[in-house]
Amino acid sequence: MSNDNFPLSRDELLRAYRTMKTIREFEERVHVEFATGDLPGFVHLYAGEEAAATGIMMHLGPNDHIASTHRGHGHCIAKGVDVKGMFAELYGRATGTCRGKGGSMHIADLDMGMMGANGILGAGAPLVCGAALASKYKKDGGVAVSFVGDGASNAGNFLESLNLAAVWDLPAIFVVENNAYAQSTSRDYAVAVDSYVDRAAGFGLPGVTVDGTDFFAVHEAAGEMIARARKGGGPSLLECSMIRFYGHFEGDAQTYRAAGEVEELRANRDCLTRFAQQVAQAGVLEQADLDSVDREVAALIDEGVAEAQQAPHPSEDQVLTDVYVSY
Amino acid sequence: MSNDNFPLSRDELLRAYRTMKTIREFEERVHVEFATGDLPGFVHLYAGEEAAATGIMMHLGPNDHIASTHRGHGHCIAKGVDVKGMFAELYGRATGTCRGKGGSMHIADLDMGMMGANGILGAGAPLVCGAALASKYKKDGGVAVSFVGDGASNAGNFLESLNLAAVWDLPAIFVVENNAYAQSTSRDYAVAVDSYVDRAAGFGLPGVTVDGTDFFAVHEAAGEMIARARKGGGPSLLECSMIRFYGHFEGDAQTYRAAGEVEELRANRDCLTRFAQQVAQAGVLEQADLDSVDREVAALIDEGVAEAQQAPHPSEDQVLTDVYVSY
Amino acid sequence: MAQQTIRQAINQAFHQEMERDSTVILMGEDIIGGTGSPGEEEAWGGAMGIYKGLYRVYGDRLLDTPLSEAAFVGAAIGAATCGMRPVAELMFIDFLGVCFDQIFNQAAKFRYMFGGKAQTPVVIRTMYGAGLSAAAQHSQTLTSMFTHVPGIKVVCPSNPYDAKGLMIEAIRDNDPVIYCEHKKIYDTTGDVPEEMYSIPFGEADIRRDGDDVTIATYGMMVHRALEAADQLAADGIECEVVDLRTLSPLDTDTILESVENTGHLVVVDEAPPRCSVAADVAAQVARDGFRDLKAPVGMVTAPHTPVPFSPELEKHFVPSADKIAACVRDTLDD
Amino acid sequence: MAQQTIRQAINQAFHQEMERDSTVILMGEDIIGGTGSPGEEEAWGGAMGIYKGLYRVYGDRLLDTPLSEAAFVGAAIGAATCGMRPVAELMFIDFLGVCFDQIFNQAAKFRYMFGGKAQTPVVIRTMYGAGLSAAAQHSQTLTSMFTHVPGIKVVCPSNPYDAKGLMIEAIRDNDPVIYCEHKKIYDTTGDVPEEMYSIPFGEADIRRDGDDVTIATYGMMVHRALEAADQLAADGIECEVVDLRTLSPLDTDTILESVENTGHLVVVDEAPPRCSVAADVAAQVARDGFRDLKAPVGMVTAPHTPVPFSPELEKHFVPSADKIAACVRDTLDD
Ligand SMILES: Cc1ncc(C[n+]2csc(CCOP(=O)(O)OP(=O)(O)O)c2C)c(N)n1
Ligand SMILES: Cc1ncc(C[n+]2csc(CCOP(=O)(O)OP(=O)(O)O)c2C)c(N)n1
Ligand SMILES: [Mg+2]
Ligand SMILES: [Mg+2]
Repeated sequence: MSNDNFPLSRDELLRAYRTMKTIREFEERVHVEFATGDLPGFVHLYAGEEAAATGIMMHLGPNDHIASTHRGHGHCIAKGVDVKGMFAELYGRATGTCRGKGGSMHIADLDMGMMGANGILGAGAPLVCGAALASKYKKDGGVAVSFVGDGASNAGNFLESLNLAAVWDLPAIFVVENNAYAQSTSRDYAVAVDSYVDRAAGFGLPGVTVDGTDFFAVHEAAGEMIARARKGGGPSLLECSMIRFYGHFEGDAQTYRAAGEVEELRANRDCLTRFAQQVAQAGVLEQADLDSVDREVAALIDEGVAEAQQAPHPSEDQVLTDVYVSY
Repeated sequence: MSNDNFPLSRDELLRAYRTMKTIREFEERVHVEFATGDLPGFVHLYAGEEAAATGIMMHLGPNDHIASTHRGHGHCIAKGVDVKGMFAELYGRATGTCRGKGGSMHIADLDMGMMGANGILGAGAPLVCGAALASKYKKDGGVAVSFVGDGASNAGNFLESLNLAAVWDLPAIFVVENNAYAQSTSRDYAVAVDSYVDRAAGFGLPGVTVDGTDFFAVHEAAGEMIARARKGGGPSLLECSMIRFYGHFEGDAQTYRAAGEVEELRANRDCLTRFAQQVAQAGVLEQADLDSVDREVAALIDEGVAEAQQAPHPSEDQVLTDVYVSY
Repeated sequence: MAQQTIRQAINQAFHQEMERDSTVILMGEDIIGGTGSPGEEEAWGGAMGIYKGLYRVYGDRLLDTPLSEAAFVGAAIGAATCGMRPVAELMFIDFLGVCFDQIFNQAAKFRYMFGGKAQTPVVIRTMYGAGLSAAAQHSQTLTSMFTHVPGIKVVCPSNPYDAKGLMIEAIRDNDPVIYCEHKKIYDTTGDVPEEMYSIPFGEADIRRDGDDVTIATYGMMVHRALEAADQLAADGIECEVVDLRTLSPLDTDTILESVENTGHLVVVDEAPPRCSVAADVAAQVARDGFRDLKAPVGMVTAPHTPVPFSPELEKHFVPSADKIAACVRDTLDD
Repeated sequence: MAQQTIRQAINQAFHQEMERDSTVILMGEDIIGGTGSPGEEEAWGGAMGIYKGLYRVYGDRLLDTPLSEAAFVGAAIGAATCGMRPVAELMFIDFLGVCFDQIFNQAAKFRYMFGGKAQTPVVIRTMYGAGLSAAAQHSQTLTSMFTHVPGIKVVCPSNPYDAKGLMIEAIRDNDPVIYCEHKKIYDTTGDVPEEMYSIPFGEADIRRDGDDVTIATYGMMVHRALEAADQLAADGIECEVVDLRTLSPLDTDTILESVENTGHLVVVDEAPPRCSVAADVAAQVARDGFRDLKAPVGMVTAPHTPVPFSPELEKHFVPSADKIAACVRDTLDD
């Protein structure tokens, strides 16, 4: 990688790094706070997978939509959802993104084009078809991106959506975040096909596989797909192979993983380390640049948690509101 | 095709012809009787598609299971369901295969390994995974065959089943009966992929496409797949491209088809005509053989309809029975 | 005022709303009917011909779909959260089982889960009911499954006037609406004004006044209840027939007022009894109108069985005017 | 007699039935937990650890599945029609929307549609209920959706003794059974005999005798009802707490007999009210036990809303002992 024809500007690189680092620190902090018992509910961490959300979302603007998964924090942050609102939401507070009524598995921010994390696996894919369809009617140039894990890539609602998007020639991208496990079950067991490129081809879609821990690889592949979709070139599928640093959910002992597996992956395939190496090697960012982002992020996370912990709980009457628009 | 290395014995050929002819005459007669207004409900005819059911079912025995579609008469007859019981069922009589409680869309005969026509498209595929799984546990050498149309090949329950069958390495065959239409909608519009071989490959399954109006082509391709599955070689997918002689259901004006389309197909791609030509050319059956089968079949159909029309309706108390085994 | 069928009334509602609002789009299997096929472009106009003539005017605002209910019902829902007003057709209500998640876990819950920051103005049109020998998987009522779910509205018209007004309201409403049409009454005619009008949700209609007994029901069963009321009137028994029109929200006030006056309630539902709309109405009156009741609540429902195919059996499955009349007499005699 | 948790009681039922009957097989996501993965073979034993230790004994009679509920629930059903006795796990009852067709249109209807010539001895184990801040899509009750459907049986144990006996019965029963476990009470302990025993379906259990009011409920709410009964006993109000145990079939006789004695009924359900099991029981009593009722039926249910995430809100969503007690007092005062 040489400085001259480097694909991203300094500002973009800083933005990318800030996003990845924010996700990482958000998740590391959630991991710590969850262990205290203060955080209610089920929490699934995106730590280790940051390059995928970031590399893709760098190409998206407010007109573009995404639908996320149960493991949604990274997608939210990369799509621009307010981090403090997210912390407050995780704590179930009235100041949360969803006023404490959704929680980790349901953070959404439609104003930012974020259609929601989702507790039902694969359920975001049809919704993304709808967002892409709306963009087609509105001619607003929007694209919509659906995320699923390797596990959810076997769900009927996802599979039907691949076909529908192709039939309607929608500006939709289907991202498979393949982290090798669905809960404790191995991807190699549960997904009958070796390559997601073949699964995509089964629905007439172009498919590409990239190393999801390499921000630049994701960024490039996603950029092509999104640009094509924006120009009316139709849907496609992107597989990002990636690494889950923590358990399936907080509390998972992970005895199904090989001894030392996580340590080895953290040591050798950390997308943040890799990014730092890449930009250093290319001489496009200095360590000082990264350090200053790190400080910013650390401050934001500290504030976010502190404010969330102080924030009021929703009042009892909130149980009954927001069921219908009309009453 | 030469007589010597002809793939089927004379008895088998007669059986194949009898099956195809029975299906054809059954459907032609249902078409006529439906027009009188005497036949209740929705009826979907298999006329024109006989070679597929027959070519496949020739390989199956009583230990083998099938799950059919809304267009199920042909599958039933080829799997050995009693034709008279079927007529009585279509008339809703107490002597019907399902005592008049199921009707055309729900004829089943578990004793014959026929798990039912189905009003829900794609719903037979998971059931067939279950039948194949049961055979695996019972080690009875059974295979199970799921039928879907081109339309239903886009249904989530079908797509999930392809993956599940591959993951569990089931003795299951998925037959796509591609008759170019789902109701009025063209296969070319609704199925995003050009070849079902690619769709199969998307789930790690071997797939083959054959001309479903050519009994011998179907018979050969299905034979290989079924033999492989029986030997533990796992699932596969067979696409039969075929012809629907009548409307989607009885009553469909079919104005979505090209002018003259059906006439041309009936003239040039009738699987029964083709079979007769093939066996004549190979000198393996005489016209007299076919004529005598025709007479047998005609008699059976006449009797079947006459008996059904005379058969008693179920008694009122039958509304309440058969809901549970235990009460 | 022109006489129209329910089929025509719904078609007119679509014409008028699509003309008025360009965000209204329609999708479903064969609703154009013939996409990609070599013959006539708008060959079907829907399995029941509801959409006939719309494609000619509104072109690509109608979409035929693959046989993928989860995907296209979900797409309608997704598009609704992005500013469109889609009407998706679930051809038979019986097919809810392949796409229910999108309806009850997604559309129904977005607004709540997202803290009031979403609206999902989607309409899902669907066909329910027995009477055509369509057998167990194409004849169900299933209205209670939707009514149970907070966040969705459930509409069930019994006549052309209501069908048009409720469809226009459904399209304009900002919440997800399930619009259920009984397959036996598409050709029922009635007066339908040419102009646009809408009927608010949650307002039952008293289809017949009476002081002796309240019959609460909806959809096709309204006709059976009115027949029963005619029979009973001959014997001097005056039934008040309440057409619920929307099952969620439910106009409990009208039901309770009527029972206050009559002292007797018979609920009628084509669904099997357990956890049905009939049970729901009965329970609400047993809780909120108990002191007005002079006799046990009467319930006329289908039996706790699937729908049989045989027309002879189906006749006994579907509540008849005779059964309703008998239940009314029992209630009054009790 | 050994003290066991519900988790252990179900596990023991599986051990004993798998040992007794080689056609019993178990399937679901991560029920072995770790298939194909490099680490421990039986790492999870199900999301709630219910299956722990079974794989070691029964090997390939347990199957991890891909994330494809329609396919594997359907496969369990298909296998059941072919002579197996599969128990499939639907991890959360909330997921019914992606596989409901296989349950309510296939399994439930086979016997009827096929003229009595099929049997489908499948058990679908699933987890329901709020209380863990699992939010709107992982906390529902949804028991009414299954109870509405003719052809399936619905079981809902409240304690370890019942959990074991009802699971053994469910496996042996020749009809499709939905077995619903409340996620908050897996660690509730109670006496569970080591030997095999089964509890017939359709027999409610009177968990506490009382002459003043009948409280009918099921599952986790039985515990809340018993708490309420304790509170009320301090004021001399004696509640009869009826644990329904199975929702379909329902033991209406026991409910009606109890109401005959008490003259008052309060139904309690963690689900929202519309078309709920609570409404169903209330309606049946309003029809068949009306003359015994001295006051309006009381209903304590969740509100007509999705389940909120915030623990503070969730606390108000789930019916509490206080609310039940208040409703009992209102009923007695009415
Ligand atoms: C329809 C549905 N089935 C099952 C689950 C339970 N579940 C939650 S996460 C998960 C595994 C998901 O694996 P994958 O899609 O690979 O995503 P990952 O957790 O690895 O990011 C399962 C089975 C669910 N939430 N929804
Ligand atoms: C889940 C479901 N969706 C829709 C339908 C309505 N429907 C019945 S047949 C049919 C078209 C089927 O086309 P195809 O699968 O190609 O079979 P064919 O009729 O051509 O044999 C449709 C949409 C249904 N019965 N089930
Ligand atoms: Mg994964
Ligand atoms: Mg077809």
